[in-house]
Amino acid sequence: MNHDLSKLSAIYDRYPRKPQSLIAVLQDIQKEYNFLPCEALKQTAEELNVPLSKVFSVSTFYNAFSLVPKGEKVIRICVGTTCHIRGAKQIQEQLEDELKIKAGQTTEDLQFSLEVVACVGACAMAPVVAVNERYHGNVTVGSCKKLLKKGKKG
Amino acid sequence: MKQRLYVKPELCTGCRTCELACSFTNTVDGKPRRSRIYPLPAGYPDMYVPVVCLHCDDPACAKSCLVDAITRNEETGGMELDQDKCVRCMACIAACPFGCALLDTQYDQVVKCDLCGGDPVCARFCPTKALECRPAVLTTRKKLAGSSS
Amino acid sequence: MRIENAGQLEQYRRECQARLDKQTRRLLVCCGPGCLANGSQAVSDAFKKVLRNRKIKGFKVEALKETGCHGFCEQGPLVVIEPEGIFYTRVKPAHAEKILEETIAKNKVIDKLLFRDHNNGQPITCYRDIPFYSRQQRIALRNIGQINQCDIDEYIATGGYSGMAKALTQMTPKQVIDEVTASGLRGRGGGGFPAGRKWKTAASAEDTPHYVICNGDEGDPGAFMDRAIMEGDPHSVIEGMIIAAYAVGAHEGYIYVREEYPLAVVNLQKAIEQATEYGLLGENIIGTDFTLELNISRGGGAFVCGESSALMRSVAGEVGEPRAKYVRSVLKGLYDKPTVLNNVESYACVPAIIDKGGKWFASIGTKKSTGTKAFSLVGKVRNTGLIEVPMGTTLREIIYDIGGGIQNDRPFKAVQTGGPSGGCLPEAKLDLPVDFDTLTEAGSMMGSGGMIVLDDQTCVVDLAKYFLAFLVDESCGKCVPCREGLHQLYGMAVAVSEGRATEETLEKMERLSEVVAVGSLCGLGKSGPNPFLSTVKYFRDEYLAHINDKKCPAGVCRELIRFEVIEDKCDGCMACVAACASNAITGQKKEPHVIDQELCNKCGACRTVCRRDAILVL
Amino acid sequence: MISMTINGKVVKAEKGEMLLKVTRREGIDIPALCHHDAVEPFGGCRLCMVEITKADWDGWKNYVTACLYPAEDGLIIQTHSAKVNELRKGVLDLLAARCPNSPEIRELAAEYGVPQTTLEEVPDADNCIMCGLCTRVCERLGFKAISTVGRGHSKQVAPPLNEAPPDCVGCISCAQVCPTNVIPYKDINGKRTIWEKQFELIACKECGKHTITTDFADALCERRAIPRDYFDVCDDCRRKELSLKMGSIVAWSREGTS
Repeated sequence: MNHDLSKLSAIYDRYPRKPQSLIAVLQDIQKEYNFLPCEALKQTAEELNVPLSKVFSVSTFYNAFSLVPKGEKVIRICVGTTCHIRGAKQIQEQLEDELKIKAGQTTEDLQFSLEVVACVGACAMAPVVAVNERYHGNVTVGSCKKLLKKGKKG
Repeated sequence: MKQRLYVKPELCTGCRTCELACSFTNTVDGKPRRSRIYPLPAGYPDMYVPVVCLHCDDPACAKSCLVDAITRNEETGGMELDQDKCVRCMACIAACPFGCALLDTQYDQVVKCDLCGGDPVCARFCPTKALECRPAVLTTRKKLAGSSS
Repeated sequence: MRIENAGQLEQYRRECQARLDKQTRRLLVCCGPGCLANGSQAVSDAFKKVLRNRKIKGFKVEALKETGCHGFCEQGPLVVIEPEGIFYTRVKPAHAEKILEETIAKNKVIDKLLFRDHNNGQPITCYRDIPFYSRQQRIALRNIGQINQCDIDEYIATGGYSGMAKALTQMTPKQVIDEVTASGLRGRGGGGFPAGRKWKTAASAEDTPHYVICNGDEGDPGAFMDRAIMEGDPHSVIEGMIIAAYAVGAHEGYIYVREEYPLAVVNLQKAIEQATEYGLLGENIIGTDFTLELNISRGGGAFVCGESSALMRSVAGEVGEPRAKYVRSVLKGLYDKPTVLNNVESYACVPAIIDKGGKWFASIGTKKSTGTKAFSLVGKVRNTGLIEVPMGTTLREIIYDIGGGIQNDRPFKAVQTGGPSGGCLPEAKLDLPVDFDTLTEAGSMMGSGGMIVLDDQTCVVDLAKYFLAFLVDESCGKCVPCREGLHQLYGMAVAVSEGRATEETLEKMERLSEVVAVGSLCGLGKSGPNPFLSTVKYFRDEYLAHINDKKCPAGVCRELIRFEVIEDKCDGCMACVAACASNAITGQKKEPHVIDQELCNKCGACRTVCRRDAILVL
Repeated sequence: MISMTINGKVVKAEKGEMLLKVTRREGIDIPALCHHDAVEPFGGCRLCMVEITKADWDGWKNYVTACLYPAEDGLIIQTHSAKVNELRKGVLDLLAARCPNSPEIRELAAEYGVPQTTLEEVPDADNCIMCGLCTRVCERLGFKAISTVGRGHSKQVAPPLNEAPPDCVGCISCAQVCPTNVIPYKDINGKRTIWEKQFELIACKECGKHTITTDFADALCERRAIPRDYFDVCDDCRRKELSLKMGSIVAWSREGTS
């Protein structure tokens, strides 16, 4: 797959070109492209003077990075302890059912990615579902259908 | 005191005592093939050269060792291989211009002469004194240059 | 504007205070994570819209403030009107106009938006009178919910940066350390190591440079105190870090923020910029020769990075694997240099300690655990939210007096503290005072401050399984006991929950837990078996019910339960029919429904939606 | 010099040297699978755990990995106490479940009383125990061609992007140091294959014997300033060459003197 890598140099310019900047640079690439393209990893290794193996190691260690393209809308189901005991599992199953993908996967049309996240820190409103950066609290099986409908519209 | 192993091929009879002594001292099973010293025919009738590590001043083995497992023992002057540090990349074997870093195929280990810690058994057992270990005489190029002027 | 000396700071403070005092009425909209999830942004926008179109007498748009978490998340979105402290709960955008017209303009309290006492149903006007608030004492959370989270002037107006000014201009680094030592402040991240001692070691380390790091990688699921502080009062963290850096001679610092908290990054970044502009950060802070540069380091989403050595590796752009602790990170930390690492809440306490003195702080709390501690009180408790209480407050006071007891008046079962490293404490332990040592002795730990209340519908086996799954996912994989051991423990917990285990499994789990607890390299593994060990200690019967009777008493473990409709109770409302994702429930309106056991996947959705309690779990 | 007590015997050691080094010097056999002297101690396999205490610790004991614990004056160390053996047994049980087919692990586990794992065997397991020695040695050698990938239970060792590693020179040190011999490589017809990358082996100019890879030799020449022609001839032929050269010198000097 070919990707427009022209935006990379602007990202590198934001940080000192040192190995220490690796995680920050990868985060920005992830944000820009919704995933880490292979070519970008190779270029990052060169720009920051980090061995490619280390770039790969770091980009697979942290949850924040994905080596496959993510959907336009990332639905993150909080499965923190509070959400868990308040029924996050049901919400997860419901969403998996509706989107016909499992958590961690992306719909074929690249519209939605479904993820579980350990805790988003809004436990008082459990269970919580975040669509991109917007949080929705006290989600029920019924209300997550609505959520998806809203998401599909835009 | 830095030791040097002096080899005098003209005294060597090819009796292979050195090889046996080395094997018995440095390997568990004492097989001669495990020796770090090899008396080889020198291309003339009845002439042999016990080939053994020269502990070079600028050793290629140590240079080629990327984990620095081969270092000089400052007391004996011998180049010693730290078996626990060796990762068996075989670079030293390939790099030594005299072929004196060896592969022990039985134990899959790299081995080389370490001057037996300053008193090499090969020299001790050599019946003809073709091998002799004594303190090194310093004859560096600088010194030679100094004495000639 | 640059503040050149301490006197100028004081003068500027008076100006800020005067400006605040002019706002006779202040309207605070809580924009903490809980309220945001309930739509408080829309509420705030609605206020702005009304104010754009209309003039409200005696009220300026500057007096409308978006604040950090006010605490009582359960009742959000919250709107507070100061100085009276009028407390409106569950505010909707549509209420904005009415609040402005009635309360602000005419001083009329809107009755139906007020909080009502659980016991007598009486409305309470001022939040300070609500038990949830009146029982608390706030130090680390002192400003949160009270000031605009992004305005340095308001922070200064409430006394901000005076602790720093005092430290930098009137105290030597040694005096600062002595003050912190005298306060008895212990690490709020869960470790409980005395901060003063840590600083002293770092300060005396000869190797240079020294670093300060703030651990904002709040990874415990069910905890959000640090998030609230970083978002709602970022300057308090920065001020604490400046004081720490001055004490230990550091000129460079990092704030490591969890990637799931984007707003915290934004607010901290803004705060750093503001402070630098004012000369309170950067070169020659308030005209002294002390310099400190602070950077934000965003985490990559790895729980293990809450462990100090892993965090430092992550700051350096590497894989966050912890390393063995024989070299203390305070001596060889970031880039192998002396490093002071403290948690967000610890730093937030420091300015208050310098300002009011270590003795004052030490007078709060217990002898060995001084001061206050913030908790996120969540789970099946009625009043969920963010609280701060003096150390030594009992669990019962927290859960029943502040928390208002259990939701829907169900029976209390246990309280989970300390996140995945902690454990569950049963009712018999409710009168334990909450401090570092008591909870550890009881088999749990205080941890960073997550407090999750469980009722009888929570299965402890399921909970242990949940935490083990979490840890298996988050283990870095460096050492064998953690990587393999937790995986095995998880497998056995699953077996228990599915009724495939024997009593021998339980013994095997206990033996393996010992290997993992003693053998693991870092805290994640060492404390990993705690959720299992504490539940099996206090709720062994429940485990045995799964094993011997093949029953899940709490009705959670799917393999062991069955749902049925109680015909007499069912009024045929169709709610469960709609909720059932696997179409296992059939029935007509106003007639009892039936669950097809073949189709039922036992998710329990029907039970959640049923208003008549007509779904029976067997 | 400091003195410690190991298994009841007083032992001298340098302050700060790791306990594993001291015990090995004393000839005490402590298993350690993730340790290699060429790289920094790691503390991953946890098998070298020992029990430590001090006279003034009021009977409190700690369990630490010998590879990573520095020698201190007055330490009292037990390398094979009942509890230590029990912990080691537990770890080996875990490893035996992870790598049920590894002869090295089975042998060691059996030694500690685990002839067969008591736990659930990991399905489709290979023999990798994830000690990371290969990646650490590769880093130490300066090639940094391979690394660990992922984390937790699914962590693996792999070349970047799961492609032939661009920085690999085919020195096979990774395979050589692997405690469970799990990294495959092949030397066939003068070609070496490892990590699915193919390398040319240098053939001796004299006898054709294969030595190291051309890439490795090039790297050594570049980094350590070794003349490239040092690698042209194999060690056997070099020795022969040396003996003949010396022989001719002796012969020449004989002629000269006679």
